[in-house]
Formats: sequence, C-alpha cells, structure tokens
Amino acid sequence: MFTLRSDLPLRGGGSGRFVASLVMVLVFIAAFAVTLSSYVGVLISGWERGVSGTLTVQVPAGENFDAEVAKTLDVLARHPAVAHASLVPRAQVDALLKPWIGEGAVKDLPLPALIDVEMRDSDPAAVAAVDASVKAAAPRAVIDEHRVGLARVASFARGLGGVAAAIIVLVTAALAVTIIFATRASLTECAQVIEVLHVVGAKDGYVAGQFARRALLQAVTGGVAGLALYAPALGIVAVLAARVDPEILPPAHLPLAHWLALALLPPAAGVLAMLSANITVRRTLAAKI
Amino acid sequence: MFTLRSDLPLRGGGSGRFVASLVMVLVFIAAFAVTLSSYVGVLISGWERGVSGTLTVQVPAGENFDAEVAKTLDVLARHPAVAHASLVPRAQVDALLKPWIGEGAVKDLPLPALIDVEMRDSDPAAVAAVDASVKAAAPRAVIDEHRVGLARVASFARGLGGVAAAIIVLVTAALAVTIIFATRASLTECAQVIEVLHVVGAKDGYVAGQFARRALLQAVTGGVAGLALYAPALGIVAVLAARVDPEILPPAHLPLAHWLALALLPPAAGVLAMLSANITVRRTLAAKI
Amino acid sequence: MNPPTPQVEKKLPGDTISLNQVGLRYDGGPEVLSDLSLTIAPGSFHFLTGPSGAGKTSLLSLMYLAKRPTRGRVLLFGEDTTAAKRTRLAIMRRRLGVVFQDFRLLDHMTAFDNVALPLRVAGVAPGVVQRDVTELLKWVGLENEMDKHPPALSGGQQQRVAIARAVVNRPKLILADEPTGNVDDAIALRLMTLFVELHKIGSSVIIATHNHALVERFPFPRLHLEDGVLTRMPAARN
Amino acid sequence: MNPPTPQVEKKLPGDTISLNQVGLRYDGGPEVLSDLSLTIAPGSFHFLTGPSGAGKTSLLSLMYLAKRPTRGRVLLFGEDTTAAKRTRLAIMRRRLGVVFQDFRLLDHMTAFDNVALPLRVAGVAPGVVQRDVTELLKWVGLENEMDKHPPALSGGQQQRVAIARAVVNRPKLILADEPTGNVDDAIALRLMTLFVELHKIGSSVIIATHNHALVERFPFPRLHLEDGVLTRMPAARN
Ligand SMILES: Nc1ncnc2c1ncn2[C@@H]1O[C@H](COP(=O)(O)OP(=O)(O)OP(=O)(O)O)[C@@H](O)[C@H]1O
Ligand SMILES: Nc1ncnc2c1ncn2[C@@H]1O[C@H](COP(=O)(O)OP(=O)(O)OP(=O)(O)O)[C@@H](O)[C@H]1O
Ligand SMILES: [Mg+2]
Ligand SMILES: [Mg+2]
Repeated sequence: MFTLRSDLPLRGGGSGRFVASLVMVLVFIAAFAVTLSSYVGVLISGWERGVSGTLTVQVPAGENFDAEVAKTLDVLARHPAVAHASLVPRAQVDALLKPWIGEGAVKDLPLPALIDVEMRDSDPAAVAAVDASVKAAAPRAVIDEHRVGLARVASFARGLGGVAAAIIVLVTAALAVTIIFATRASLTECAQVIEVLHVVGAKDGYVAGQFARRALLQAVTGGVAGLALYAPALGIVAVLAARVDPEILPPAHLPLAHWLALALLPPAAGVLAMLSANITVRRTLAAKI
Repeated sequence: MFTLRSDLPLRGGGSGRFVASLVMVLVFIAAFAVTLSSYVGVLISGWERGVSGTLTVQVPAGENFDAEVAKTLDVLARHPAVAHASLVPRAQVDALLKPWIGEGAVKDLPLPALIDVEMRDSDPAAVAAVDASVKAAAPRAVIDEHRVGLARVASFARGLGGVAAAIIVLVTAALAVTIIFATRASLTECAQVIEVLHVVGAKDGYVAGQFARRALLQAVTGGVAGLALYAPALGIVAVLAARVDPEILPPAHLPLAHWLALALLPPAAGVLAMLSANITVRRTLAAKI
Repeated sequence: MNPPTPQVEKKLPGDTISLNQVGLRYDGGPEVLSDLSLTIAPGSFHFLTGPSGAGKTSLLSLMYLAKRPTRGRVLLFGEDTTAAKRTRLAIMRRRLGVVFQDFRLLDHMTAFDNVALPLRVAGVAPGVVQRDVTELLKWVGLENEMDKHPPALSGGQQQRVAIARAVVNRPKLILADEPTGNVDDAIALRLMTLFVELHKIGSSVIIATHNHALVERFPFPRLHLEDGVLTRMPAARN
Repeated sequence: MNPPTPQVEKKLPGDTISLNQVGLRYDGGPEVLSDLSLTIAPGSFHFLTGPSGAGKTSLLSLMYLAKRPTRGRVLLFGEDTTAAKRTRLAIMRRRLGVVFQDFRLLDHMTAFDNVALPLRVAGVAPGVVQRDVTELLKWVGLENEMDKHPPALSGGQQQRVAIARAVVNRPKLILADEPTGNVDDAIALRLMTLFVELHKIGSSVIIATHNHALVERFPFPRLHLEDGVLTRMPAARN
C-alpha cells in the first residue's frame, strides 16, 4: 500500500536534512574515487591497446635500401590485416637515439628505416601473414611484435587495476557503512513517532514503509546534490590536469560505464538508506509486543 | 572551569556512537587520500632527484677511444663535485638502442661510451667545473645535463602535485563538512538538555563547554578507530601493489610528514567537532533570552 | 447520566478484557503488579484509583498491549494476546483508544493531524476523517487550535487533543490515564460527558485518576490499586 | 499553616517581580497576554488560576525568563530583565525555582542527578549536594527511586522529582505550573506543605493550578487570568 501522505516530518528538522547532506558529501567523495579508478583503467587499456595493436617493421640499411622500404610500405598498405602503416621520419628516429649516442654520432649512422604498423586485427595468424608478406618484399626486414612490452603492460594493468579496485571497494564500503549509520542515527529522533504509530494500531509494514520511503527520498536527494557538486569540482581537477604534459596525463575519454556508475550512486545510496531504515524500524518494533 | 563531570549522556544512545562511527569512516577515507598524495609526492621527488643529480658523459668512438674513456673515468672519479661515475656496460647500451635500430644493426655500430655521473652537488658552477675537467681529458666528449628531461619532470611534478593536492583538499573539506553536520545533527537530540541547563541558570559557556568536550572526545575516539582500520587496509593495498612491476610502482618510503599528517587527523577531527558543537550550542542558546 | 449498569449493547463476543493471575516486573526489579485477576465486562465504566506509584499506568499498559505480563495471561476481546500474531495485535489495537498520562502527541503534526492519525492508519476515507475530526475537536473546545502544533498549545489543550485522538475511531475499549489532570473543572466535566456518551453507545471505559471530586461526582464503580494489588474489584463482582 | 501575610524576612532589595504593561504574542498571533501589570512582594504566596488556555503558563514563562514580552517591562528582583546581560540573566535564574507543567526531566540522568543539577551548575560542593538532594527526595517520598531514570518512574513520581529540582537550591521565587496534577490528595498536601515551608523561610511562591480543592484549602490569595487579562490582583493590592 503505497501512499503519498506521510506521518513523518518530511522536510522537517535536523534529521532529514542531515542524512541528505551526509549522502551528498559521501557521494561526492565516492564519485572522485570512481573517476580516479576509471581514469586509471582507461590509461591502462589505452596503453595495452596501443601496444598490442601495433608492430614495428625494421628495414636495415644496405643495398636497395630505398627500394626495399618503398616495397615494404606498399605491401603493408595493401595487406588486409593492416589498418595503417607509416614510415617513421628520419628526424624522429634521430631524436629517439640522440640521448643515447650523442648528436654527432647519430648523423653518421647508417640507421634502419622504422615503419609503424597499426593492425586491424592483432591475433597471431594475422601477425604471421604480415610477417610473410614483409619478408617477401624485404628479406632482411625484422618485425618487432612488442611482446616484451606487452607482457609488462599486462602485468602492470593487472596490478594497478587491482589496487584501484581495492581502493574503490574500500571507499564504497565506507560510504555504505556511513549511510547505514546516518540513517539509523536520524531515526533515534523518531522513537516517539514509531511508538505512537504502533499504539494506534499501525502494522509493522506500514510504519517501516513510512520511514523507508523518507530515507530513500533523503538519500537520493543528497546523492543528486553530491553529483551536482562533483561536476564543477571535476572541472577544476581537469583544468589542473590539462596543464600537465599530455604525454604523462593524457586526456582520456571516460567510458559510458563510468558515467553510469556515477549515475548509480544516488539510487544505490537511496536503496541502502531505505533498507537500513526499514531494518532499524522493524527491529525497534520487534522489541515491542 | 574544566570539570570531568558531565551533564550529558556520554556513552549513551545513538548520538554519541554515531559521531564516533562517522568520524571513523571518514578518517579512514581521508587517510587513504593523504597516503595516495604522499606516495605520488615521493615518486615525483624521487624522479626529480634522480634526474637532477646526474649527468651523462658521452665519449664518441674514434682514435684513442679506450684511452680517452679511461682518462675521463679517472678524472671524474677524482673530481670533488662527483659522487660516483661509472661506465654504462656495452650490453646495456645495446639494449637501449635495440628497439630503435634493430638487433643486427646495433652490433656493427661504432657506439660512443656512456658514463653515468652522480653529482655530489648539482649547481651550475660544479657542472661547469666537471665539464672543464672532462674536456681536458677527452676534447670530443659531450656532457648531457638532462636539462630537457629536468624541465619535463619539473612540469610533471608541478602539475601532478597540483592535482593530488586538489583532490586531498576536496576530500578534507568534505570530511570537515561532514563532521560539522554530524556533530550538529547529534545535538538535535539534546535540545531538551540545553533547555533545562539554561533554565536552571547555567551560563552559555558552561553549556557549550559540556557539549564541546563531548564532541571532542567522540571525534577523537572515532578518528583513532579510523586509523586503526586504515592500518590493515593499507597493508592489503601494499601487498597488492607489491605484485605490480616495481619499476612502475616503486616501493617508496613515505616521509615522516605523511605519518604526522595521519596522526593529526584524529585531533583535527576532534577540534572541528568541538568547534562546531560549541558554535551550534551557542547559536541555540542565543535564540533564547 | 446513566447508571453504570451492564450495557444494552453487547456486540462483542467475549469479555472486553480479562486478566488472569497476572504479574508484571520491570527488568529484574520487584513485582509492580502481582496476582492480578479481573474481568471487564463489555460496556462497563470504571474508575481506576490508587496512590502515585501503585501501578495504575502499568496495569493500563498491559491492557493496551504495550507490555507483556511477566506471568499470567491477558485476554482482549476474548483473544489470548500472548498467542496472537503481530498483525493481529495491530488490528486489536485499533479497537482501543488510549489517553496517555504524558499525552504523546506528535510535535510535527497539527492538532488536526494528530487526532486524524488513528483513522488514517486504519485507512478511513479522507472525507470521513475531515468530518469526524473537526466535529470532535469542536466538542473538546479546540475549534480555533486545529492547525496549531502541540508545542504551541497549552497543557490543557494538549490533553484535550490526546483525548480526541483516543476516541476518534469510536473504540470498543477506552483506557484513559489521568485525562483531566491539566484542565479546569468545567472542561473536565465536558470531557467526562464525552466518555459517558461513548460509554452509552457501547464502549467500555476505564479512567485512571487522582481526582476524587470526579470519582465522587460520577456514580461509576471504582477499581482501587494499592502497591500492585487490586483492593476493589470490577463492577460485575461488586 | 501560616496566613499569607507580608513576610518577616525581607532580605531582597526591591520587589520579587514586577510586570509593567506587559503584552505577549506568539509569532504574529493575537496577544495571549495583554496589558498585564502586577507586582509580587517578597515572601508572598499566590495561586494563579484561570481556564485552560488563559495564559497561565505564558505568564510564568515571562517570569522565569524563558520569553521576552512583546511589549512592556519585566523587573526581577528589582532589575530590568530587558537590559540585563546573558550572564546576569543566568545568575538571576539561579534564584528561581521552576516546576514545569510537563516536568522537563532529563531522561539520561537518575532522579538524584536531575535534582542535583541546579546545585552542580551553581558549583555547590559535592558533600552538600549529596546531603541536600537525599533529604529532599526523602521528603517527597522518593527515597527508593533515587537511582531510577525518569522513564522508569510513574507520572506522580516524575512530578515530585520536578518539584524537588525546583526547590533544591532554596530559590527566592518559586514558580510552579500545575505541580499536583499527577499526584493523589495525600501527596498533594505533602507537596503543598513543602512550598509553605519554603515560603515561611522567605521564598515567594506562585502556583498555577486547576485544583479548586487545593485553592480553597489554603488561605492564600488568588491571581485569576481570563483570556490573557488579570481579573484578580496580587495580595498587596487586595
Ligand atoms: N519502565 C519502568 N522501569 C522500572 N520501573 C518502573 C517503570 N515504569 C514504572 N515503574 C515503577 O513501577 C511502579 C508503578 O508505576 P506506575 O507508573 O504504574 O504507577 P501509577 O500508579 O501510574 O502512578 P502515578 O499515579 O504516579 O502515575 C512505580 O514504582 C514506578 O517507579
Ligand atoms: N508557543 C506557542 N505558540 C503559539 N501559541 C501558543 C504557544 N504557547 C501557547 N500558545 C497559546 O497561548 C494561549 C495560552 O497558553 P498557555 O499555555 O499560557 O495557557 P495556560 O493558561 O497555561 O493553559 P493550561 O491551563 O491549559 O495549561 C493558548 O491559546 C495557546 O494555544
Ligand atoms: Mg501513572
Ligand atoms: Mg499551562
């Protein structure tokens, strides 16, 4: 029996505003934890994808160098498993080497040509097919699959992802505990209301339902307010982060799942508050005859 | 007039335990924020130090190569501004270059010798003195001060440090707001106590003091409990983090300042709760004549 | 005013209330009520007297199902309350009207809503609620205070709201604890008339009171408690 | 029992309390008290009567400094309460003893601690507190309930604790709102004797009550309020 009429002080007193304010603050914190974890997740998977979907083809210096390079590029461009292949400009190769062998040395070196290859598809069969085509065009060419990097990044992803998940689980658990405490505390004010409703013959479900509905409303209100506060705060952090070298903190598109998780915070807080109100009231009632 | 006797339900009811539990949960979250920020700080300053205190001396290949290298090493070893100088093994140089120019090419290259130098002192005068000495020993030698790297790391440090600080400020502000709300909410139960104390002739300071002391005690208790929870949770996160490649998440010695900041959380929470109780009670009293 | 003779209206199956060898103690303390056996017939009217601390409120709280006896049995409207389910007890409470010694009004509701509460909990139609509550509040002299909240009412006004709440659903059994302690004699008489009217249309009434003038003025039988023991028995046994 | 003649003990400088053209309204409502002027002489004893809602509690609340009049002036012990600082008001309150109509006991304290509260707030030595409180609780017949908390006391027992708290610091002015509404006649008499004893050693007393028997039994003058207007004046002017 869902009635809109309530026997409780809905907008009233400290208690109501209190659960709402508290949920606001906590959803705000939790939203940051979720964002941090999503961002780390995006970085990780970006690296993983960046590495696992690419190959580097080296064509060593030697006779027919230019012809071999041109042919290799042509073969790669037309290979069905390849999305994109491009020669790394000599200036860039020089820049990469300069820290290690000095400016003077680099100029004189007979450097190999490097070709960055983005694969459409990175399963071993496709890699083998590309390898075969390249070898046909330039027998001395070497394909580097970034296997070592891949293994390292994968271990990184697992480890850092685990830590991020642990932190978000801890924060969410703390959030849940707090909402439960807060809801129960806000009910201590209402002992008399419970008592009177009980005495005039209200059934347990009626009484518990009244409080559960109120707690739900308060927590959802607070949760939405928390997200409303989070938005500009995230803006500030994003502006600060944008001033950092983008190679270190690359701008990332947070996935839809992240925004969904944020959108779920208020209803989740509401359900928690509702359940804890319901249980608390029923326990209070069970102590009466 | 500080009396130990209290007119308030000290250990009593939901209200008391509630502020304590809430502060516990929040100090737990804040401790994690502080730890994260400290850890980032340690990583940043580690990188900064690692780069800013080092030089790389390149001795290009050519005639008298071995003699020049030996002489340079000797000069560096005896230079007062140098803490430590060592030749980078050829294998390591090869490994550095391999990804860029391929295994085959590396073997045949006339690579320069690289000498890692750790400075005792990294001011420009010392660097210039080392430069002069090295040039005397091997005229073609080049000193790389890592200036570019330094600038980049410094910008990284500033940016990431700013973001970390922003997040910790936000979490701490949220913590403060919550403690204030919680303390005020726990006082709504006590309206009658305030009323009665007022009516029997207690002065404002006496009434406010009673509540402030109780709030202080509750918040400090909660804060200490929060740290007690944080310790094992940090242990779990540390164990998880240790399974990540140490080059990505290097184990860091958190500075004393970090532990001091954590130790300050409970008293800070206590002072906040105390002040907000005091102000709330005085405001309640001011509404009476 | 009618004499307290056994009532014409006897719609209810068994006795209104019946206590059998009942004892009550508060967590481990001495027995506040001992060996109480009494039967209240339907449509009867009793005063409950006794010195302060004798156990009047405790006895009433057994009757309005706020406490379980530590021994003995309480039967309400012929049903054993020990065996009954919680939902059943809630239904039984709706046939009771209770005036608490300390009123127990809800401060966040207006006087009107406080009185309307039992009707709303029982799911009575809004129109009926409006009519009954307004009429009753007029009768107790609060037509101008309907929209005030209890803290804005005087002590006597609060007491009248508490009485109105207790009788608004025309209960089968009215239990009133010191219902005239805060009003003057004129209003006390008016309130007593209300109880007598309800008694006439079939309610059983028990009024705990210290007001000797009241007890003497109305010719209803008296139950007298002294130290947890009943020294004057219900009407039916007199 | 002494007659209510002006007292021998006249330690206090001015009049105990004096209201001058006082009016009171609750946030924007009609005036609950209008044009009230009265002077209570030191060592006097008055009953305050009037129908429910007449303004008795409101008048007392002006006297015990819980409300400011919306117009007019209230002088307590010769001091203008409008001008006084908060600390000064607190000191003045310590010379008052107030029995609230709804008791206002602190549920988390025992009966003993509730009664001890005014002494402790005033910084009285623990030995004295122990002696005075015990003695007083014996006098009101609660020697066995000292360690109980208010929710474990009967209505009349709570009322007696409230009275003990009001008089424990031998106040210069006792303001009691319906102090015998929940006790039987024997205890009411005993409590009245307590007020009379305090009156004899110099306290002024004002008791708001509906209990006509009490008013008739004691030969003290009556202030009568009717709709916020004083229709019977204090003793000195009779
Ligand atoms: N919750 C409780 N816990 C412990 N003792 C209680 C409790 N409630 C009442 N008592 C004790 O039980 C006895 C009877 O109390 P009860 O309230 O029934 O008396 P009463 O007859 O209603 O008195 P009054 O006329 O003063 O209201 C008293 O001695 C009281 O102290
Ligand atoms: N806080 C308040 N806000 C608004 N109106 C109030 C408030 N307190 C009292 N009143 C109104 O003021 C009038 C006088 O109330 P007061 O409590 O002084 O009466 P009283 O003489 O003590 O009555 P009783 O004998 O019933 O206790 C009443 O009509 C009441 O409704
Ligand atoms: Mg009682
Ligand atoms: Mg009154």
